[in-house]
Amino acid sequence: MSRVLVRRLLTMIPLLFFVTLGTFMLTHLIPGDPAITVLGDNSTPERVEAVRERLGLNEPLLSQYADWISGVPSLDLGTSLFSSEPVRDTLANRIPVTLSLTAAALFVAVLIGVPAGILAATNPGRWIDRVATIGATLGVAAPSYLIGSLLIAWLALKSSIFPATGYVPMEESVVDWARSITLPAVALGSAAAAEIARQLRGALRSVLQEDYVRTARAMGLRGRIVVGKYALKNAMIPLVTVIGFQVTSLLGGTVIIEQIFGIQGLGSLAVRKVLEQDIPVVQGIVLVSVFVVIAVNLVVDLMYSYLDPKVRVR
Amino acid sequence: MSDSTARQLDEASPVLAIDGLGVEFASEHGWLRVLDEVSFAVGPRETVGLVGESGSGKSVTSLSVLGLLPRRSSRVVGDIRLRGRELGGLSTAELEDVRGREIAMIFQEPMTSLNPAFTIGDQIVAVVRRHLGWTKKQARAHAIEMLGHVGIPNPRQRVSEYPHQFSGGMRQRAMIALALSCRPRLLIADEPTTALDVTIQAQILDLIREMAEENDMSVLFVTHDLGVVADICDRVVVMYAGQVVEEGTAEEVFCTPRHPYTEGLLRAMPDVEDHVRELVPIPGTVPPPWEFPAGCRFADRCSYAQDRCRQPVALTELGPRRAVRCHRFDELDLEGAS
Amino acid sequence: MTASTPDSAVTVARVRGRGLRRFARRFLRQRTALVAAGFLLLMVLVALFADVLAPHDPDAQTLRDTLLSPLTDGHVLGTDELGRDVLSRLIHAARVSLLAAVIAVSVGFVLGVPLGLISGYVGGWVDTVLQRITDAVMSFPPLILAIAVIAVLGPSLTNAMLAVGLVFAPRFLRLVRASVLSVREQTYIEAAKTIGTPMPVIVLRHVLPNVLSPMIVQMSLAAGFSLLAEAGLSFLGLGVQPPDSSWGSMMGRAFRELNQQTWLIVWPGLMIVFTVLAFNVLGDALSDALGREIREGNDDE
Amino acid sequence: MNDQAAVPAGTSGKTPLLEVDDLEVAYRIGRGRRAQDLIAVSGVSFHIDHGETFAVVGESGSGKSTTARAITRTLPVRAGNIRLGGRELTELSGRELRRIRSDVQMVFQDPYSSLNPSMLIRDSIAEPLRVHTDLDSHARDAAAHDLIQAVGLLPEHLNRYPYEFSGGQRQRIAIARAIATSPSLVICDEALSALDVSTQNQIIRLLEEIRQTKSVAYLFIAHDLAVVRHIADRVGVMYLGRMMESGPTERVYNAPAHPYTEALLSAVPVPHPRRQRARRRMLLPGDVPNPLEPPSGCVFRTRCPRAMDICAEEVPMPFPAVGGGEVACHLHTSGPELGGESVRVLSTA
Repeated sequence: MSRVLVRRLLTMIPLLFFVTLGTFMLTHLIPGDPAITVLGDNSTPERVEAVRERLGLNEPLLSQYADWISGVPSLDLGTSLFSSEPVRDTLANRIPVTLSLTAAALFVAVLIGVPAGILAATNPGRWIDRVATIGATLGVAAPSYLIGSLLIAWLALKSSIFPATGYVPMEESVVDWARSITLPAVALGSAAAAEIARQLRGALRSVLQEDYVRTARAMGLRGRIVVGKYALKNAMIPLVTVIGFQVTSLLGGTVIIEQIFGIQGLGSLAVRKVLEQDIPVVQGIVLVSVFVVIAVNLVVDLMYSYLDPKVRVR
Repeated sequence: MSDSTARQLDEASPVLAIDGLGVEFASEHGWLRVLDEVSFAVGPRETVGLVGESGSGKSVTSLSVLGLLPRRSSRVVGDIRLRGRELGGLSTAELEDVRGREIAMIFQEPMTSLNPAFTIGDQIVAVVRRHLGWTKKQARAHAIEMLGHVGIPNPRQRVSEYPHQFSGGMRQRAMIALALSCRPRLLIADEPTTALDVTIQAQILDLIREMAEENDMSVLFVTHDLGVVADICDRVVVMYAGQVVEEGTAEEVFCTPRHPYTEGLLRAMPDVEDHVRELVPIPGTVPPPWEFPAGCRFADRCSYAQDRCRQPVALTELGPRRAVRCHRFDELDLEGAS
Repeated sequence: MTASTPDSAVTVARVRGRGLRRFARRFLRQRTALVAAGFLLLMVLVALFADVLAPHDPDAQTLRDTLLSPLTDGHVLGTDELGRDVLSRLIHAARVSLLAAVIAVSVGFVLGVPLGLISGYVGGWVDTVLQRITDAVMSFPPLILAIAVIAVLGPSLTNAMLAVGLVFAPRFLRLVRASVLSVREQTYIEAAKTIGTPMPVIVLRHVLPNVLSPMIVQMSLAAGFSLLAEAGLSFLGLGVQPPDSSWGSMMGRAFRELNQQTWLIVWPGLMIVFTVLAFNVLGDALSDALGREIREGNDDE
Repeated sequence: MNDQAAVPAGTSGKTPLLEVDDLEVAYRIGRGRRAQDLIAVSGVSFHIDHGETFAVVGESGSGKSTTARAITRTLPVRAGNIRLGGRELTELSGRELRRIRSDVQMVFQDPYSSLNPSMLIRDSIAEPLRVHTDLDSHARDAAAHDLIQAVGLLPEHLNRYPYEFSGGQRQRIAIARAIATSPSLVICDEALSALDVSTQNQIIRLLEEIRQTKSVAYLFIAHDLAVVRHIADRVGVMYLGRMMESGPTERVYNAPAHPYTEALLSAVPVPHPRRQRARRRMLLPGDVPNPLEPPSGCVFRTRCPRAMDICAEEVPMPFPAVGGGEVACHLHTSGPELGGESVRVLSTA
């Protein structure tokens, strides 16, 4: 296991390089001058020059990258173009909010998607399969913000079980946290649930057609054991893959959901900062989300080595 | 005529008696009858070869014995009796008790027939505990014993290895260990050596023969290879296009075939000891189920066919457990293997 | 000649139409796929003939008649917060939404397919570098990558779709590469090499046609996704800019009136759901029809 | 090595069509520091005369298909020589190699994947002509028309796709493609093994017919020894990348000189119950060794019932066998009581 971990960490080095380089290059792809963005169009050349100096824009590109990347390990991501607040501080209290939203959405997705996928796969062509398939097809097609809006309109505005907007941190009150997170998590997680159900159904269907499942049945093992143990373990690899992918898209989805539900997380911050063209903050947000994705992929990889004996046993 | 097959087994009741078995599959052509009036029996300690080319229905026959055909897209009629007990009317749960306990099955592809995600030992243990209700420890000891029994060296270590760590031949041995772990009365072997090299095939055939003798087990051996049949089978059932066309002892079927298709197979089969005989191909191919002729199904490819061969033809009893499905069986003088 | 019994070989196993025709028949048998294809065709027609079809001027504001419910005063789907006819606006917005999908998929295709072919066929360090870059791009959550690009280029429909196309490119690349690798292993490629067919001809005549058919499936699914992405970005105000509008931007504005008129957000929402659904159903049906083609080939005999 | 061994039996001075000499083919397994060379074929020599059928038999992992691919140069040759009509193939590249390819064609095992599913039969058959001749499309069509009839199909089949044909018919199409440029050598790589017996025989007949009308030679790669006996003039037996023995088919089958050949032949069941049950089977223990770590000396010694000390130390060199051909086995050169004289020590009984 630890050997797998070390090998994976080593292969991540080029990945981290490209990812950070890509993120860094954002600033330099920008048409026009960030200094002018900060100061507005009609400022004096001296002031522009001063700002350029402060932002380090006069240095060669490579040393700027080196400068920026050397700050990353100590979480120094530069300062906002506007507020002069360190990017780190801006992000710090928003990261937990977004992560807890993502985690809650993933929880909802797995809770609905996995049973639905199993039921559909084991009853092909029956009503339960049809319902699950139709639900999944609709779920994949329905935008989270439509679901979110409808949830707000029907459940939050017309009753008071769930608040329409806002986020209560878990440390303040677990009950209020749960109330505040339920609707956004459902809205965000429904598409992921649908995707998980679809993929699991497909994976399980194809595993159920494998020769070894026929062997298990020919040896008289009970139907539910054949499905629940023999088949499911083989379908876990594609399932884990899908769940890994879903984290990526859930994280992206927070951008819209936080906006709708008025949650002060990374997503809603990103939208504001994009409109302000506050590049250092955007860079910071991008970097944080990429790191989360990479960490999730690492976990997924480690799970492969647990699930697939071919990887585990050399 | 088919219901008399069972009656003729006078000395002992058969282990498996199949009577008037018919199978239909749902397809884009509607319900397709792929098996028609299949009847034969497997006696105690007998190895019966079920022979035919692809598309003859031999694998469908073997799968239908265990009720392993897809339930929603297939329809099965006829009787399948295991030691006098009708299997057709059993519930799924009852059928599951029979599978693996009384009838076990091994398949063609040893590469894919074992679950890649579990160790060989775990797979055997699960079956033994399921049918015999043993403790984990007992079952594991039994698994090791079985692996040793089928000639896997170092079974104590290999019991906790995964299928991908086994070679093809070893995997088929492990598959046999799994199948025989609860000492079934009947083993259905569906082309178990087709995917293996000849020297490994020889090992596996010997193993199956040995195991059958040791355990008083009957074997239904499905294959297309007449050499393998000659090697291991006491009796032969020849199938063509979803029907039994000839049945008899191996000696009878090989030396005095009564059906032109059997003769054709024998003449087409190359022989490693005999190069003088010219290989004579059977023209054409086995028709797909939606093109089965209304009359004798072999007539289109048969060099002896006459007008009356366009009429349907029934299986005729020639003696105890000797039958042929041919309009002209009593006029033809067919050539057997020499 | 008689020896090889030609008459027997002549009875071709089964002849049930030619390749494309058989594919078409199989596809047509799937009723839902037909409905989906019909719906998409309808949408294209609606987008093309929006001017003729829309009952009202989409931009005509009637401040007296704001936020009308459906079926009032000749507004079948009601009016928006500025009193504009919702149906007419939906019809015009179809243009932007569909165009957005086309742009994004094209960007993804133009970037991803050639690179995928190169990556799969050339292999070696070129492949390694391309794969690492692909890994990197795929590590960005799609919407985050899109808004990062928009942060740089500024909010506009074209920029948003460039960004979404950039999200697809590595996925297309991966898919093309994977199918190149699997096609490369096919015996007919080896057969072509044995014949002496020059490499570029092998790629063009043997590899490309067999790689592109799975791509069609992916393009249909990608079209659905880009429609969703465009709608999401426009919902946030980062996509299409006024006075143009797409279904997504209509939803964005409707969201602000949520507590007064729920219908307003439902209509464009439904358009998005149906269109994405149609693309997905179409993609699944195509993959079924193609997939079975291959599978059936293998269990003939 | 005496002079007799250097001139293989049956050549009688005339240049053979194909000469393979001391062929070695290796694959690279893994990447970077973990990389290892798998020697798939080593020290393999044989020749094929004009119009002759030479069969190479062996089990999986014997290197028989690798040998075929080395001859078509779709795999790199590490060492040795391959001469076609006296011309060295291993030194050719690019255009010259492509030209010579019209003279060596191949029919593959899997009739389902050897034809491009998205190409009309017409184009598949005409592909060699397109590459190697400057015939226009009309002339190519006419040729395809003739070719499809030559393999027992109908001209109307030219306008169909591969999936519309059965395995046997596809194999006919593949043969039509292979003989399009009138090659002097056609390599059949397990071309019969995916087919049913009756179809197999139809294809055997077709190949025989083509051999007579077009005077082509066949290199027949197969694992089915029974089929090979019926079609080959001479046969070579391979095991773990090496040629164990070769010679005229009758001699090899009636009087196998190598223990492996004997075991292999005894393992093939004959389709006759009485004869089959009377046969003595020479069972080989265990499995084929890992080709990455082949046994020292003779590669067969770990499973050989007649292995001696020397077998672990020295690689046996080809030695003329009684009745024709060669055998690579120490029994014939260093056997306990043979004193270097080659005799028939094995019998098929």
